[in-house]
Amino acid sequence: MDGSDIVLEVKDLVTTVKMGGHEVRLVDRVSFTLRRGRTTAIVGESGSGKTMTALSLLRLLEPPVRVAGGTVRYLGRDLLALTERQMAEVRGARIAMVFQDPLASLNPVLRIGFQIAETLRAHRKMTRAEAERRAVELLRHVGVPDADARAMDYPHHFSGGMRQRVLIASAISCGPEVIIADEPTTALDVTVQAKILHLLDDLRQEAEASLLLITHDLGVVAAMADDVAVMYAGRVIEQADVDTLFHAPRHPYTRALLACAINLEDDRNTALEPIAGAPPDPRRRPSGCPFHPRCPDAIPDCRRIDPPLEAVSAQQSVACIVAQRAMADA
Amino acid sequence: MGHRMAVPLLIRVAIGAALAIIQPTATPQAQAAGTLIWGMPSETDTMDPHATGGWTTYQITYQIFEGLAKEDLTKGDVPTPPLVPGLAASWEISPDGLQYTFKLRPGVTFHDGTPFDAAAVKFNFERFWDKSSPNYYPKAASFVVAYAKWIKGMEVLDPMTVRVILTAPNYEWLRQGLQSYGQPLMVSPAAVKAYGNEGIALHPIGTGPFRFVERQQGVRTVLERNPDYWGRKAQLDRVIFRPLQDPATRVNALSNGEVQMISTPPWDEIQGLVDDGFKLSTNPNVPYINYLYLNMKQDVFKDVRVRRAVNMAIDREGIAREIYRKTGRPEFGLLSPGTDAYDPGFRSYKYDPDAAKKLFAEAGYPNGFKVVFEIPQVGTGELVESWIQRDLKKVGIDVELRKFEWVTYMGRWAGGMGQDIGMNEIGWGMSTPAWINIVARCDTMAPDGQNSGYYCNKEVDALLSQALTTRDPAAAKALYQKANRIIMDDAAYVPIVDDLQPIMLSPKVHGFVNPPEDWFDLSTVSVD
Amino acid sequence: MRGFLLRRLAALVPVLIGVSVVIFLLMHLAPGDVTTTLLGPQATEADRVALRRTLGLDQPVPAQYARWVARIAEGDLGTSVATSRPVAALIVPRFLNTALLAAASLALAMAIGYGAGLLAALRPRSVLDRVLTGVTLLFGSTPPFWLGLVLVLFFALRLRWLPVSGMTDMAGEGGVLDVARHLVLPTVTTALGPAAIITRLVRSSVLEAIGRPHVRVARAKGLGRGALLRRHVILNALPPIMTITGLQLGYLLGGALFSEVVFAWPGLGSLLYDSITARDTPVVQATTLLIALLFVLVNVLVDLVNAALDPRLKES
Amino acid sequence: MVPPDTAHAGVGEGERSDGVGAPAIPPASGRRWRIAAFARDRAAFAAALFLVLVAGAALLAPLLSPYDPAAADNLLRYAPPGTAGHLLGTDAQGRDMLSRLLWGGRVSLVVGIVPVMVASATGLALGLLAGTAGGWTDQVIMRLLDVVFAFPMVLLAIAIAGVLRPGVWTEVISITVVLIPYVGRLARTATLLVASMPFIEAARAAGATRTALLLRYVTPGVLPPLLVYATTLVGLMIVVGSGLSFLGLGVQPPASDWGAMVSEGRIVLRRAPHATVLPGIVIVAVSLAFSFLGDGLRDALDPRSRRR
Repeated sequence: MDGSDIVLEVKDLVTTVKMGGHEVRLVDRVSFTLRRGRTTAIVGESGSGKTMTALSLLRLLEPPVRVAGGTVRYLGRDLLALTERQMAEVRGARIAMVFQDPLASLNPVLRIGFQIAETLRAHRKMTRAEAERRAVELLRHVGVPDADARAMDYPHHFSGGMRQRVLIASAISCGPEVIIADEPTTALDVTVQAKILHLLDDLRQEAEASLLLITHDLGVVAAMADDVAVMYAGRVIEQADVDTLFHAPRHPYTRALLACAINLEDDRNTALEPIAGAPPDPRRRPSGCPFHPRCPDAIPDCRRIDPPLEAVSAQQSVACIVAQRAMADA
Repeated sequence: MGHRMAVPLLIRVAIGAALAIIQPTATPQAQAAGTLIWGMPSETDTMDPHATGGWTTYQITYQIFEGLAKEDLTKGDVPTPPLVPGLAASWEISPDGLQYTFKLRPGVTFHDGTPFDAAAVKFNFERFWDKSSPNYYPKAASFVVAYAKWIKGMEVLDPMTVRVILTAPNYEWLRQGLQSYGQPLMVSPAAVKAYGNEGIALHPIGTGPFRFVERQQGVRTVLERNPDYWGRKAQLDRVIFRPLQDPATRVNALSNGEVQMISTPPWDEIQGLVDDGFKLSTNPNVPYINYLYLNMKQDVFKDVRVRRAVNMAIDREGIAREIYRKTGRPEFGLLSPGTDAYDPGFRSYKYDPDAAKKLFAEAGYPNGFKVVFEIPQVGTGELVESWIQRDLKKVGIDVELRKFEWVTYMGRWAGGMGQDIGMNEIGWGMSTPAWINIVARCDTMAPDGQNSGYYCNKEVDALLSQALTTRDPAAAKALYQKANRIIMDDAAYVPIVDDLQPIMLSPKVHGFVNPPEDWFDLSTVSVD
Repeated sequence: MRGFLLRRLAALVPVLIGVSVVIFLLMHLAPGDVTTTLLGPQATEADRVALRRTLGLDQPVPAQYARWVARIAEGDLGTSVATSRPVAALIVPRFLNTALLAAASLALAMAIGYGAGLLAALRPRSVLDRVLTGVTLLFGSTPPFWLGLVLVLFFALRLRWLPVSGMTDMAGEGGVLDVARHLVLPTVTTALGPAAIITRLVRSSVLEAIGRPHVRVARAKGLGRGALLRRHVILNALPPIMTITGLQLGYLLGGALFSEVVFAWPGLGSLLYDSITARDTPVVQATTLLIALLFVLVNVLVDLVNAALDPRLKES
Repeated sequence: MVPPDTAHAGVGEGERSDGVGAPAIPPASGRRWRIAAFARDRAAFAAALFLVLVAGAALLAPLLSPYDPAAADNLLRYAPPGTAGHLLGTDAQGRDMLSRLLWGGRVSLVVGIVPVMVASATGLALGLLAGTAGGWTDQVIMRLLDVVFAFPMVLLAIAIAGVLRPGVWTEVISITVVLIPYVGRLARTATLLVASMPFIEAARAAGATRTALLLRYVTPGVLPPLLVYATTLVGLMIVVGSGLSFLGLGVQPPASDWGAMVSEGRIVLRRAPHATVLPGIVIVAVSLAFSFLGDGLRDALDPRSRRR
């Protein structure tokens, strides 16, 4: 995988929040890359900083939360260095985002058609009529029945699933190269989840865009992702292509996560093993490796050394001294 | 089809407009030549002289209407306003005092051009007196009752002569027709026929030195000079009467040149205004005594020693000096100033709290008693009422002040004090000594008169009745003063202070006369 | 929308009836009746009884109320007892004066309130926020009649810029500029109370709207700051703001009494105050009904505006 | 001035807000009164302290005030602050300003607090009833509240003064009657919001009786915004009370309250400014303190709003 197909490269991203006088790190030196036409998933428990990472890419943070370091290169340009006006031109046009809670993500007092046309007119020279017509086509394209009439309705006339389709239509309206989807289906019921995920995947392939999928559901990762980054306590603790990760997880946390997931293929009715303890509070993060208090393989060094993310093979990197040492010996 | 937002536009417009207005225009209002603007303490009620009772209203109607006889209010240094011919050039009173023959003034017309003659006089008398006449107006009759109840008959001798026959001799009868509560002034019959009894109040047509222009209720009432007036013509082009209830606003309007004259200025602001160059005008004989009634039906006040003690316990001089300053004078009797019967030297009780305490003890109240003192919202004011409360507290009398809104108070005062009420107060008087009848006779006890404290002394009634029928003013004066002495010996009333009717005038006002009456003749006034 | 309007108007009727009944009873319970003002204290009891009969005051209260409502239905507001003038002729000019003062005060209050509230909300917890909120709160806590007098002392008596009393220059010919000059101080005095209230609400309403998820989504769509603020923040913040503005207008109709007394502004409030003290029942009733009617109509208007702004309201 | 922003007590969350700005309902969990949060909010804490001082001074007026408030010394009328023996000077009748402020405080605080408490209790009851009963009861209560709502406050006070007598009770009654609809509406909106929350359905499913539901579940949800609103109202009602004194409808001599002192002194503002400025400042300070206290309470009770 040479560098030419890299669309988005995030290096040592740090995002902090000002709490009681000192800066607390929510995202701690996160790095990953997005390749053209591929889906990268960021997975982790809630509070691991994955949503914060996504919001940092598009600089959608409000005080007291802010991006404190690192670079986000998109087609060679560092987004963090852009002015607010330049960033506005990127948002929605080049990098679009779909959010988690469809119920609250649409403006309740504006018509659906208008809210999609609004995105088009923000980036394209279009008359209102043209934008509205395009909006209806987009609605039809994302599977909203009777799009012509429904465009004139208001958000509260739509179900959760339908609203997510509207948000997706709005996101893809300007043909973005990158779509960030922050837990797009978590708030939906299971039957609708699959449809939305398929829709996202089809649209991504159609536009040859790359998808950054934020989720805590390993099932979704398995179904959708090409590459995966596992986050814990604000850091990426393991990164690999999806097959390597599922079949040869190196980091104890990743293995624990996989153990929690129901594996239909496996006929043994093994009991699910919950991970003891809970993710650390960002204000009182443990020294050394943040996972060591809950880590079954922890060794004394884990408490001292803060493990960097190191490549252990062409497709896999891990931030765990025990794993790194094991690889070195083998 | 996004929503066009007007909010930011609205903000810009509002701020822009507000700024545009505030640019300074330093000159005070341009002053129309010869216009007097008078800031008054309250709005006046209807301008029908037969059917109104307020002093402030007469301050306007006196300029528009005239009676057969008139009080000359152009003289300030006289004890009582001289009675002079008005629309009657002259009149004769029969020896038995029962017949008044009026020779009417020729060549006088009403403001609407209709002639003034005996027929007009007959129409007016029928309106407020003659129940059998179609022109009879019950409301007028009830207001003009003090004058009309003496009339037995009335006849037109010739187009310019009228005779009135009284039921009994009353040598204050003419003067009683020029007091508050219904004045029998001459209203244009044509106007009454045209606008009706109620409508006349909106179209007051009289014969006076000023004519009615317009009224905006609560804003202003405008009069203009009557060029065809039979007597000395007014100097002012126009007079504007403005109700300004709030005392601070009245003072500020005067300082800012928006009015040239205000009445009832707050006492404590007078010195400040005088220092700023404004003129203070008062009159020592204004018929206006502030006095208290004592409830004779209450056991405690049945004992004359208690009543006398109350009179001794209140420091009248202190109140006049400290609160009224140059606009009030201590009063010791119940004869109204502004009358020839009034004796400024009359004294009754000296301020002597110790003697008062002894008297209370003697009467059986060594450690005092509790008394309820009812007061109106716009009476003498809290300064005087709390002073009286403190003075009585010093001699052991615990006074509870109960304040009522004006109309409610009038009802309770006119209806007579209830059993639980010890004292109430009023500020009143008339430029006729006969006023004392209304407040101190047995047969004018409330609710059939204003004797709100139920004081009754047969000897006083006899003296007052005799005085009314005494033609010779000097003899009548002796009788009134004898009655006054008896009343004050009975100490049924507690006179406090005479209000000298302070008026503040802009230095631009000339020729204003503050007479011994509660209203003024504005025809002598000019404004440069 | 029409159904919505009809329903709201129908709800008015019981309210207005209620108001008219309450004021009718209050005026009848008040001791001292109109005959004392009409006939003066010298009248005998017999005269008073006769007058009460002619005015129909001796009939039972419900009968009097019924007769009064019947006359109102025909549009006859009756004649003022104190000034024997038709009530309508008395009320209409005074109402226009109050309407002018109320409109000017509301405009100023909205200008201050919307401006300060929005600025404060856009920089929460900043120095600007604390200053704006603090100053408007300070003015909101000041007794209006006292504020009026301080303004008079400074702007009128010391700087001689503005007049002290009345609506027009008595001797002058009036005219728009003259009224405008007289309008300034009463408007500022009346407006500062409502301005404080509007500022606080605009601030909290806008802050709440900014925090809503769809605003972040709109930002993610790449919308410019202006469009974002107008269509996604302010539009959602408007309904509660409109409601409170309607309430303040309602207050101004009756509440501007202090300015009317301090500045001798011939409005409805001072007419009401005088006619109650003079027991001029027809005027009191008509004025109260007018103020109450305007107050409820303003609130219906606000509901309509809110329904237009927020479709969910229209359907509820 | 009319009490404000029925909606001010924060605006409801979620989409079900009916646009009239329902009050902020603290999330079902974590509703503990967080004294720590309240204490940290310096302004609210200072306000609370100031109010305790003021209330204490008013209560201890007999001990603290150097003179009898009614004792007048005619030689010392309008003595400016700092005159010997009179720290804050004297008023029109030569009475000691400090003593009158202390004694006046008792009346003014009563005029501020009593109506708000009575109106809050009544308003709460009506609001809860209307909110939970719904249907006809709701409509009748709401229309009754609208009748009082449509009544201009000052008119009601004047009419009541005409029926009773000008005095403190007239002030208290008029202010109470006028406040009930404001509190009633707030309580009803809050009730509707709390009643529609999931934990209520859960409680109902668990077999809670209607009254238990009302008392143990709905009321605790409605109380916080009401308490916040009531606190800010007290300050405003003291200002409104001063307006009634200005119209002569308030407390009667020789007793007095801050409002009466301001309106009496106002007439001679130029000659003796302290007579009206001192009580004016006290009214503004106390009213501000109640507003800050209200804000502090709202933040303490509703942590979500602290973020802003």
